[in-house]
Amino acid sequence: MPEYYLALAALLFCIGLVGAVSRRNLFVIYMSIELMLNAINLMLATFARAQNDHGGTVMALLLIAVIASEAAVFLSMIITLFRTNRTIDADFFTNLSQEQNP
Amino acid sequence: MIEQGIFWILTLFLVGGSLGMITSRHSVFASANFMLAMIALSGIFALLNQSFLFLAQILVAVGAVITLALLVIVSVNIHQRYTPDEPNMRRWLAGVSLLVLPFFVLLINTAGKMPISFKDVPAEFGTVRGVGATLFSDWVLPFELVSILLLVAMLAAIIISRRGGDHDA
Amino acid sequence: MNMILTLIIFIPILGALLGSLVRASIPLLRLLAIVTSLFVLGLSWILAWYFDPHAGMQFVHIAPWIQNYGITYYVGVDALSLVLLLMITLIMPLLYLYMWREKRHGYWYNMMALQTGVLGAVLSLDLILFYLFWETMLLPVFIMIGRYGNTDNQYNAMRIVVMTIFGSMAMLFSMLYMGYLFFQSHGFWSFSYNDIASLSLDPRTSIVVAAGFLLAFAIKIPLPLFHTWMAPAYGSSPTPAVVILSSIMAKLGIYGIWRFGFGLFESTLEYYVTPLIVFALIGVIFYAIHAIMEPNLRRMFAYSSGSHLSLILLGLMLENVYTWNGSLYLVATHALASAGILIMIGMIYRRVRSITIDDLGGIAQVAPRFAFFFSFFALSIAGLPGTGGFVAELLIIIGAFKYSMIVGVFAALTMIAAITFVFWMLQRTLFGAPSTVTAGFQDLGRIDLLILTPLALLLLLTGLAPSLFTQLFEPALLEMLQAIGRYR
Amino acid sequence: MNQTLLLLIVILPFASAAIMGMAYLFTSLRDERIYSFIGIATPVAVTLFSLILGVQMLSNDTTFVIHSTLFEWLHIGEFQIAFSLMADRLSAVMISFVSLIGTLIHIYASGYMRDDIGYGKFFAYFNFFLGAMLLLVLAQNPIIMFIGWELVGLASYLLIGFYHQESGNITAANKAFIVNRIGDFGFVIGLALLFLAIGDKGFGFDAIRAHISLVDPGLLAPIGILLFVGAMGKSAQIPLYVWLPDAMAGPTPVSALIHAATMVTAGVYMVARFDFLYELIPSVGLFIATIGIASALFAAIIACMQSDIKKILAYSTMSQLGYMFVAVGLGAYSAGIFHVFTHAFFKALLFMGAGAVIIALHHEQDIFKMGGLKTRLPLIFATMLVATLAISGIPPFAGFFSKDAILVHAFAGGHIYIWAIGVLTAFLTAYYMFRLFLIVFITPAKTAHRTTEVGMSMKWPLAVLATGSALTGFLGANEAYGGSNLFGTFIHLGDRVHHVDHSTEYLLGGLSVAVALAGMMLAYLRFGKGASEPKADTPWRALAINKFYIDEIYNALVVVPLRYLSILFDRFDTLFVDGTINLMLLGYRGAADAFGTLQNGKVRYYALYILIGISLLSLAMLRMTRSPL
Repeated sequence: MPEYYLALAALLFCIGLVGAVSRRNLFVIYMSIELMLNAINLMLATFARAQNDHGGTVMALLLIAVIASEAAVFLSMIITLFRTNRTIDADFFTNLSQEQNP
Repeated sequence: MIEQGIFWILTLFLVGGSLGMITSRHSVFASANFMLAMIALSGIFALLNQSFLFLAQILVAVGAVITLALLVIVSVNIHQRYTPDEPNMRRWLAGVSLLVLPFFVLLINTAGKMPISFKDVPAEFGTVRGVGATLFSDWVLPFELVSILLLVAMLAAIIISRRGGDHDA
Repeated sequence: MNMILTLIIFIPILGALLGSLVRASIPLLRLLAIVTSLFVLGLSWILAWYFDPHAGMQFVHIAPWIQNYGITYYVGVDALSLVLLLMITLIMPLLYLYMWREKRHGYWYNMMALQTGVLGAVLSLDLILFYLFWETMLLPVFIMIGRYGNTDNQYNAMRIVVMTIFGSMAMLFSMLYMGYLFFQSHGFWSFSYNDIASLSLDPRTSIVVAAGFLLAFAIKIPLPLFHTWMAPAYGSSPTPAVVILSSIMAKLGIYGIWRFGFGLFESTLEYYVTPLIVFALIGVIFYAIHAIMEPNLRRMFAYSSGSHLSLILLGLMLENVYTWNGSLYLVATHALASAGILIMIGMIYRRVRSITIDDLGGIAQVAPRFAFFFSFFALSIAGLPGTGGFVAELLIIIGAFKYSMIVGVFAALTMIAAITFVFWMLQRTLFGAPSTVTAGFQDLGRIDLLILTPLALLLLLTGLAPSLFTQLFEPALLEMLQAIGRYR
Repeated sequence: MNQTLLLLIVILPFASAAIMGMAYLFTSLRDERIYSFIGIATPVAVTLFSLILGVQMLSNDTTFVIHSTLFEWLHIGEFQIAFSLMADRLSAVMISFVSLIGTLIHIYASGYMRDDIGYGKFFAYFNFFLGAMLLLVLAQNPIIMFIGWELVGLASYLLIGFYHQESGNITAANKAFIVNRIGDFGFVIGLALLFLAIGDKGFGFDAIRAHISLVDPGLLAPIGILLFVGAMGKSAQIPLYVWLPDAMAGPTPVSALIHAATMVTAGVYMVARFDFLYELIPSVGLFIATIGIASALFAAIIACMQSDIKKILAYSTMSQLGYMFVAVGLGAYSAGIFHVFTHAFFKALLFMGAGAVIIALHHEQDIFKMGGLKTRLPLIFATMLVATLAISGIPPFAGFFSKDAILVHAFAGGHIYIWAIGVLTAFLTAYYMFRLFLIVFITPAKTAHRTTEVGMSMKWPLAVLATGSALTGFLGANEAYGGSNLFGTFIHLGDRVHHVDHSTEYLLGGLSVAVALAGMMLAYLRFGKGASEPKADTPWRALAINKFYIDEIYNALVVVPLRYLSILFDRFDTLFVDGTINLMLLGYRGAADAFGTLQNGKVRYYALYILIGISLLSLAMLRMTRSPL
């Protein structure tokens, strides 16, 4: 039975990965990352259940806190980026590129 | 048996919601789908006897985070013209999925080989009391650190969103 | 007394540091450079005075440096490095005098750093230390060419650095590998010259390792096919850098083969002797012919110095007492002559802003003193008797005949090789009617004479009484040859 | 005392050259009197010293040699060369007449060069040349000799290019130096081989003489030939003669001193110096004699068709040098040196006379623009007549005795062909010399021209030399002519002796005089009444006028290919060597561009690259976990 949960977690993680890599909408990217983190949470919970150990649960709890802080920072960044550039297209922000650097 | 049935139903929602999230073009639809998935996930936690986690997930992930996200979506007033039209979205999704496939297979393989199984657990398991006991005995320092992290994240959120305002000034 | 070498190496860079700390003005910087270089010159003469030609490595100073890997600060001087040391310390003050009116601070700092680099490379006996100085001397040259040079300077600076670093990387790998082999056989690390020399390598490894060293030195010299950085770099360097390139750094390539090639791989080197002799012979002729039609004076003397360095290498590779002495003597005398001629080419450029031969002509009429010195240096490059170059070439030719008849005939071609372009060049530069460019050519001033007279006198002295100089190194070279079984 | 004199003989000219050179370069001193005083005092002193030495030679026996070592020049292994000088009878004779004629020419030059801007420079060069020549002659070992040998070449370069504003003069100077250097190339190889053979026993001439028998006989011939190659360059023999005619670009005293009287005879001297070596290899001697006689004939033919007074004399010099090489090649060393000796007088005289004519006619050198100068320059006419008779071999002038000695020796040695060509050349010599003489002095001029008076300082050296040309022959006259070959006895070289009875000698002498007279007659018949420039109307004549196109051939075979080769090498560099490097560079740059476009700044692409990595890693891990199955 636990392997189903683990497989589910793996599936969620991979969906999140696909979403984070292939989408350009910053919101969707954000949520994909959330999804990946939650997949980890699921794994932790499964292991805690299988081992009868609260450590995993606690870690998952802490991870939820991390997710929350990540959400705060990410969302505020989206707000800022949107305010300055009027877009939430990830491909619009190309400051890392070698050509466009002033 | 019922457990298994619930598991499959929740899985259906969870996977469906996730897929819907990454495939929907509009931010609001995406977050609605995501909310669905998160609720399903908290159900899965409940299935795993993690009642505290279930609560936390509902409260934080669904209640706080997604609401926050929706709030942001609404507050920045994302109109269709501001969201990218992503003409090659399907192609990208398909291609990236193909790339992810080996990794997924690897994960499934590993998961299948895990030498673990569910046994009966004490009634304490996963309850607020049980988890709290562990949290405040063995995990105090991480817990405090996470609180600092939250504080820092809050400050960061405030500063970033404030600074952005006069960026183009 | 054993600090003397350390002083010699580091005083120039200390001068530069002092200058940068007090943000020295140009006159102060000039004073610093000249005083430090004269001080170093004095020290090196003291050194030469106390130097015993029969005693091998002297004035040795060892201090631990990076102990984990057995890297030491290890300097010493023997006859071989003494010759180079004296030559460098003599040329440097003259270059500073040449730079008298130079207004750019970086110029002075770079030259002082360069002096430390070349002196360190000559004197260091730890492989890693040598490598360090070997690269240290490249950096200022890179900056000098790139920053203060002309015509395509940045491209050419890049070119010289990339090509020489390509070689020195190979050398570094060889060095590290040898250190590692030493570690394997002895259980502790050491990169000191003596330790590495005591290492007995199996022939196969040794051939490969030696190749790394030889590649670095072949590019530095440069041998034909490794030479295309040379003419462009000479063409676009400022004069002091080009003097150092030709008179000092190229000679360090020879020195490297002498010190490390023969010191570390004397038995392996025999696999390389024949190809290197062929390369050297080709070089002597190839560069000389190449120089004939070269329109730019500085580039012409780049090829000329390539030809001479090939001859020096030839002498080195023939491994007998005449050629070795001839080669070492040629190292010194060619350094003097080429320093003289390149400085004078710099003077031409200063005066008329052109060193294209077609623009010049008739200098002898408007500036007889200039013409006198210029033709003197040009003729000493051509190996005229009465200058040191003749003695050295004679020795190399005799030694080459001792080695084999064919090599001898080719080596003797050097008698003709240089004059083919030198005389035609003199004709078009100094003689004939003055062109519009050279009509107002100023004759040598007091500082110019101060720079050129020591060089000219010394060249004359090396030609008239060579034994005065050869006695410094002849016994040591005999001993080295005996050690590798090439004498008696 | 003697040693100091010996040293002074060499050092004084160099010192005065240095002093005058420095004074000329670095001070504004331009007073001609000072330069001419120093410039003339030095050779006078040197002449005195060498005469003192010569007198001592006379009063001592033949083995009397003065040695003087200055310092150890070089000591490398067995290569031990002392900077030392040696005067034996041969070198004493050489320095005596070199310095004597040098003195005369210095005096002459002090007049000739008057009002020239480079007066001081000229005397500095001149003294430098004298010092180098004396060093060459007095050297105790071949290496020091070679130094002198090269330094006279340098002096010659400097003096030919004296008027350096004319690019053509410099071309001539370059040609002289380079051709000489090609000869020296052979010379050095010869020296190196000689040293490697016996140098470890010492490398002074006496040491070489003592040990020459130790040299592998197979090696002797190459050494002999290679040393002679050096002489070919210096003494302008086929094929390295091309520089000599062009060298006439220098001032006339230069031509007289360097390119007629002294420097060009250095090759002959060198062969005589190595007489012990050439004695062992008669075949090489024959080779030398052949080259010599060929040069003699060749030059004489060209001289017949030239119109530049100095060029004619230059070719005649080459021709006479050919005779000298015939002598030393066939083992008649003293006869060869004797011809050097007499030739120095009359050829210097000819050149100085020509120079005086040129000065008198305001730098006119074409003989066909001269004429009828007999009355206007009587002294020059008289002295030139003496010299012309001497070179043509008319007794009792000097040239007859020396040339006859050579021809008799060749005949007696059984080398009939060489003798026959020698006689033919003698005929041509008389012809072209009288052609010159007649056209310049006798034949009435077509155009009238003003002449200027020639100064005293230029006149009386001519008189002294004329006396010498007339009388010195008797020094070497042998028994047949009532003498006792004083010169040959004194100089005491290892001659090959062929006995010739007096009747044969009279016959041969008479024949050559007859031939010479015939040449003179022919010249008179053709040019006595009127002269016109030779025209290249037949192919043969064109060939001779154009000097057999040798310069052009050398140019096409050596100079032009070298230049093209140089350009070719440059192309090779840029195309092949740099091309290879640039190709590598192109590869790098292409790769960099490719990777650069990947770096587009879009985050999800970067994530994609990571993902590709993850994917590949996963595939690899999957393979690894499966492979054991």
